[in-house]
Amino acid sequence: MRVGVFICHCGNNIAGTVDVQKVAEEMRKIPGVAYATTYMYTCSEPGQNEIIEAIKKYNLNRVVVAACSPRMHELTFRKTIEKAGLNRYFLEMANIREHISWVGDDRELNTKKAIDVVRMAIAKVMNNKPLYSSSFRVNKRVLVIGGGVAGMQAALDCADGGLEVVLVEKTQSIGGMMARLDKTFPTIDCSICILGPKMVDVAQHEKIKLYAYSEIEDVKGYIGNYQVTIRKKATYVDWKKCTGCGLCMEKCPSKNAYDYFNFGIAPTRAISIPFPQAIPKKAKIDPNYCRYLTKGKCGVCAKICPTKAIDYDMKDELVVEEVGAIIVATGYSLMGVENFPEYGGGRYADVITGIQYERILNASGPTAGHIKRPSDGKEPETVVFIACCGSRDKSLGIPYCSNFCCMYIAKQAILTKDHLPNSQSYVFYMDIRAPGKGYDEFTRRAQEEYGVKYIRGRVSKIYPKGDKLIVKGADTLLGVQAEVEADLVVLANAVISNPDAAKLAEKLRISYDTFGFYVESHPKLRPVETNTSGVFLAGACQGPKDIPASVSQGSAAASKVLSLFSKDMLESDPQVSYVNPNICVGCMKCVKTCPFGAIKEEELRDGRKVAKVIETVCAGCGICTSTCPCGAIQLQHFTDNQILAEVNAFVSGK
Amino acid sequence: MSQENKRELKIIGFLCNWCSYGGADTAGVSRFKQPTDLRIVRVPCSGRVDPLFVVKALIGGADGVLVSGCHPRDCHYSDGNFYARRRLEMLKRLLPFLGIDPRRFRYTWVSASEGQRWQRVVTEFTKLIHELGPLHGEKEKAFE
Amino acid sequence: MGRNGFLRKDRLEAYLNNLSKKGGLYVPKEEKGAIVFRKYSGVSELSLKKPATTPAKSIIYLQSETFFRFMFEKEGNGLDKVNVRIQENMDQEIRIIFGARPCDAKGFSVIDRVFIDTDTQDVYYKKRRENSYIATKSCDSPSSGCFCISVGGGPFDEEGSDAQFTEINGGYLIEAITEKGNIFLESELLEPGETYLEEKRKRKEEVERLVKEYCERVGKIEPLSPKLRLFSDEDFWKKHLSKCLSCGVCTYLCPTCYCFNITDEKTFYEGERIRSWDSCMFFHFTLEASGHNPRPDKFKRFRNRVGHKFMFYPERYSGQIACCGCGRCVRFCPVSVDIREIVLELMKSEEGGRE
Amino acid sequence: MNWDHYMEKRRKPLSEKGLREKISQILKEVDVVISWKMGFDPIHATPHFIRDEKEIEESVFNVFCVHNLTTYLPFMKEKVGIVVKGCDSRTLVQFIQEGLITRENLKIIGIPCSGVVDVKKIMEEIGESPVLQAEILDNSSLKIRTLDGEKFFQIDSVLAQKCKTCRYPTPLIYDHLIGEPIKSQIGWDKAYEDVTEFDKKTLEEKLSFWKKEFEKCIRCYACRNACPLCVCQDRCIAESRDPHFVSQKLELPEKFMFHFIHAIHLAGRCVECGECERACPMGIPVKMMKKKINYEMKQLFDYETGINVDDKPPMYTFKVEEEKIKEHEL
Repeated sequence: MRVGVFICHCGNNIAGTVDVQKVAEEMRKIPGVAYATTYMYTCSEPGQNEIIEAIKKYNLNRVVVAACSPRMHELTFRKTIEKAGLNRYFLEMANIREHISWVGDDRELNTKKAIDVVRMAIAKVMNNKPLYSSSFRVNKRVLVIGGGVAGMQAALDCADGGLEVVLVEKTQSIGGMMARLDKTFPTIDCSICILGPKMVDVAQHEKIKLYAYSEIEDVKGYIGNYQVTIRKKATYVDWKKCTGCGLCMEKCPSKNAYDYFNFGIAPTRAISIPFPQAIPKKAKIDPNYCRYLTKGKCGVCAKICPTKAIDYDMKDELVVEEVGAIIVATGYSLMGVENFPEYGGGRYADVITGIQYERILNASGPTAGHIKRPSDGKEPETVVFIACCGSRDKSLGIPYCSNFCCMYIAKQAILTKDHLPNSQSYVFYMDIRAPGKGYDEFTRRAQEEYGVKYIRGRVSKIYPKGDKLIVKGADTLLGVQAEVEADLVVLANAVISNPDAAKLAEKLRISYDTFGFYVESHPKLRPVETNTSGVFLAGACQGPKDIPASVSQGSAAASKVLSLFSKDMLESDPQVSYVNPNICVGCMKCVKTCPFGAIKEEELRDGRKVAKVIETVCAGCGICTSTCPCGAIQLQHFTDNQILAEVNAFVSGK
Repeated sequence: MSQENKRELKIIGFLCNWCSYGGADTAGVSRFKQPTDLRIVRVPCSGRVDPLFVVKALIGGADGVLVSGCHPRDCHYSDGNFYARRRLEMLKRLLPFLGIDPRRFRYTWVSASEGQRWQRVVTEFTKLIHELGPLHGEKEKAFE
Repeated sequence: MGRNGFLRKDRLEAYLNNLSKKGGLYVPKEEKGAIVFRKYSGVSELSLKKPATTPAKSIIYLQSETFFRFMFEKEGNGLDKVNVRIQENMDQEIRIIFGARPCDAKGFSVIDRVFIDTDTQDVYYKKRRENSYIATKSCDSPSSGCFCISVGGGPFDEEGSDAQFTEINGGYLIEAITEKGNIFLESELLEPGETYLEEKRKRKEEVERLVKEYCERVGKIEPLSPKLRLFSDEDFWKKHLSKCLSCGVCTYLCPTCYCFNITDEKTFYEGERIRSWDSCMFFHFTLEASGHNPRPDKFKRFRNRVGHKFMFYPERYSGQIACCGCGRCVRFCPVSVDIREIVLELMKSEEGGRE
Repeated sequence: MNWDHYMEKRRKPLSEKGLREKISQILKEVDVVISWKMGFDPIHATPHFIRDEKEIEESVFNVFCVHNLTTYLPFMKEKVGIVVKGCDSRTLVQFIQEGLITRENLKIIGIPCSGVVDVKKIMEEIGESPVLQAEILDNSSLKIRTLDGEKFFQIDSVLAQKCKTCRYPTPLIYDHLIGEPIKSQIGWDKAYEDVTEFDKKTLEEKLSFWKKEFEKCIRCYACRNACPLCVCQDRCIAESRDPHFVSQKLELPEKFMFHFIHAIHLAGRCVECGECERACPMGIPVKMMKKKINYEMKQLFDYETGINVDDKPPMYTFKVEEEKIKEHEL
């Protein structure tokens, strides 16, 4: 055994509080350690070359690098020793930076700790075995979950790149939040006008298979080979027949269905097509409001439908799609107005949310683009916008900023002025956050050109007076009470994660933060990857984002998938479990506990039944290893003996 | 554990790679100071931690053992920490029957983002072990 | 040699206290549910009424002993040069065993033939054996499962003992058997024993009669003929051993079993080479590195055990059976496997017994 | 403690004739029937593997039939008939839960049992003097004649520990039942008094208790091999080098480690048949650790081993929300 130990100063990061020379000296005393040295920046190119040369010069067959976290550089150094002709699994890293030099000031104790930790790494590396990854076919189809702008972008980029795409959209039509917007900041160009064509592209792309009004039921498999079960929810309309003529919608007698697309700002019919540009442009019955489905009589739509597309007995349908990668672009939700009682949310009809106002402004919205306030349909003269409703409010458990409210408030204020030249808008805000390109200019225009009055301060309460709403607040800049008589109050309500975000994450085995937003593998360097290889993120499901950010993430995720699929075969991670058939007694407890169904029963020639690991399915968690009573099934690179070696090296001190 | 008291105790920690080990890294990146007694063993998942590792460590000479994984539901392998929770709870309840103070062993959940929580866990566990004092004598181990 | 002395019961404590000054004194002690040989620590724990659960074997032939320790060490700071330092562990302790039974002592003579009376001696065992002094207590009644007489021993058998004491007239008549045995007589606490010899003879006859009577149910056990056909009849063994658990009780409690295993127990860069008892009842006993095992079935393992004790060993050592009839394997077997029954059936089978 | 149900039942001795008839009946359907016969002396029964009609005559059932015969079953290829007492039957249930036996290949003769004796206790009493004759008088006392003369025992005074708190005298699973079912009045917590009592000791007391006990351990593995649920048997990690949890030394740490392994591998699986303890030649209370775990399993998961074939052993499953486990915050 000839171990080489390389201790990194990491500039002063480690050497500052750890006596790296001393550590190296101590390591030299250990039998089996054929070389031990320190280096300023081991991860640097010269640093890595040092290792390669040392391996050759002292013909080392094991390497320990004591530096930063293996989560940071394990791969780097594995490649390094591979260059020098060693199997990459003959590397162990000792984390003496994050776990030692950065968290302790006592040089003496840090050094002592470092010595132990490196010894443990040496003890383990001496028990390491060479591992070789086998390769397996990649199914070059990609699943995109969510048909918002991010998802659409990802789908289109993948499809244009020649991949087959399965696009699953939860609602009746793709388009997502952007389809609901009137104009977009800072250019004030029509949202649907730029989104519409994209939606059509998606619909017409021969490589994109769209499942609208469908959800992910179950995800099995692993990178390169996923089996995804999709639930096609019952629409009660046979979409093969439906032409989207809209006749049913006109004739439907149930006129008070909740309009999800318009965030309930106005009712819709029990059978409906959400908006003119919907894709697919098909009708869908809302079973909670349909008279036939609730009371059993009516059937008007069935009668008048020219293509006899109505099917009241339709059931949910499960289909399985096989894909090699998954892009999650499930977007976000918004806090309901009822969460703001202090603003009369839910009590006063004229206190509405930003997105609802967006629909009122929208030409294809319930008011056909005429600004009418919900209560009496009057055109408002005074409109008050309140920023940060929920966002940055710890009391509501939302410490984060919703990212784009400042901008759309400015936009909506400008549009209000455009629609109603005599109107006056006020904005109560905490800070104006406009970092994007042309953003700050935009908010200034709102104030300077459109005379929008920005008041820095929080609104304390809102109460009705006649047909007006009195908005009481503080102007913290002037240090006076501010009071505005408003006709309409628009709340910039907080962006929150989808209510079922966690459920989906658990199906995909990706992690999510306390707010239900999905966690990327690295906040800076791997923003669209997740810790589950083969699953990528795009758009606001990872955190509040505006359109350009979402679109670029869509493209980013797509390019990740494209590069992943540029190979026909993928290398399987050899850190998987292995069953020694000579030891296995065939109690099959491992089969019971494997979360991935990666272990099956196999009969040997002598008729003995033993467990067998399906390497490509095994994810390398090692639950089986700690389940197996006789140690027959061992997780490679984390075998019992490797872990015990570390334990002994520390506790027995020998 | 700190400048004033340099007599360290042997505390070993088994951390899952995806959450707790990352949490410890986060603590490091944010420079959250901690006592120095703990030595960390990296495992892929808390579900990989065989209760016998804990026993082996305690019998072999450790004064305290800490196991930390992802929060329930957040396991990178979806179920690992659920199994860990049952096995380790079982162990924790068995130890005192053999005369081993259960406080010397503890399992907990720390996510990759909870650097501060990790600092708290390490600090308080180390403090506790120092209150309990060494399990093994300088010469003779507790089980000899 | 006839040297002897009489020890009054009330002097036993003082006697043992003195004896314990001459070396490590090992006596049978009651320990909740078992009688085991432990270092003497006061007469109160002494338990002589029935044979110990574990034979005295383990005092001289340790169940696990360290031959030597070894450390890998760097020479100076030279990174390449690694030396191995070996630290021998030759046990010099004087061992005095008081209160073993004649069968225990007979057991040692079985082991001696293998480890000492050969040109490849076991120095560790030999040393300990030379440094040990054994005083056996003659039995005063047979224990359940005993069959010493059937295998040529007896309640007063002297083979392997340095001295023997008999409980009579509220005391013990101690008789030296070997030179070494004198160590038990060098004590001013003893009275001359001659006067008790007659009494002892009577007792001897009486007890031997008793034991013989009990052993008659078994009859005489003699070495088995290598020609024995039944020996290779698997059904015969299956019939008797289906119930065997293949645990180590019979072998570990046997005064004559001497099979062992040698392992290096190493942590990181130092460790020790240890010799520990092995048991032919264990699967691992014959497990080969290839994974092949010539004795995969428990009945094959037990057949080997019977063969070893009653066929191969006698063949090798002039007709001596490797069994002292202490009956522990019968008495303590969790499923009451009775080796006597099996051997007798083998003997009865047509070409059984001697040629 | 309430013995009435035992006493009352003992007055109705089991007809061994009936048992033998059943055996010969099922012997037609299976390759071998496992029962008991008398062993080397009148107080030692021994497992009896019946492959031939002729062997049936020898089979017996009495207070000396202590062995849990199911221990031979796992991975047995042949079709087997087996005789079980109430306690033994729990093993079968556990086997089925874990899929270690195929019910179809098994024919079960159940015997409602009013308790078996602890032969060690008797041996203790008679000073291991050879037993020449044993008689069960009026089903509640024993007459034992040894070389040193006669001795009488109230059976209840030499009853096996497990029988004193037996909660399942009648087999929970069987194809044929011989004799009248017996009910037990003993409550769950009563059965675990020994555990809870012992747990009251201080840590120091407990540690030194086990040190003393394990000191005696000779690592003969009788406890393990007698255990029906130690499915690894020959592949036990206590003897392996890979993984290398335990060295071959005979020192306390090794012994502690071994007994921890035994207990932890039986977590939520031990059916408390007590074979481990009975098999131990050194009289170590090996069963206690497992009982303690079972006690906790009940507390944590309301799970009792070997009762219901549809249960899942708690260590091989989980709940997303564990009602009873409170996370141990500092």
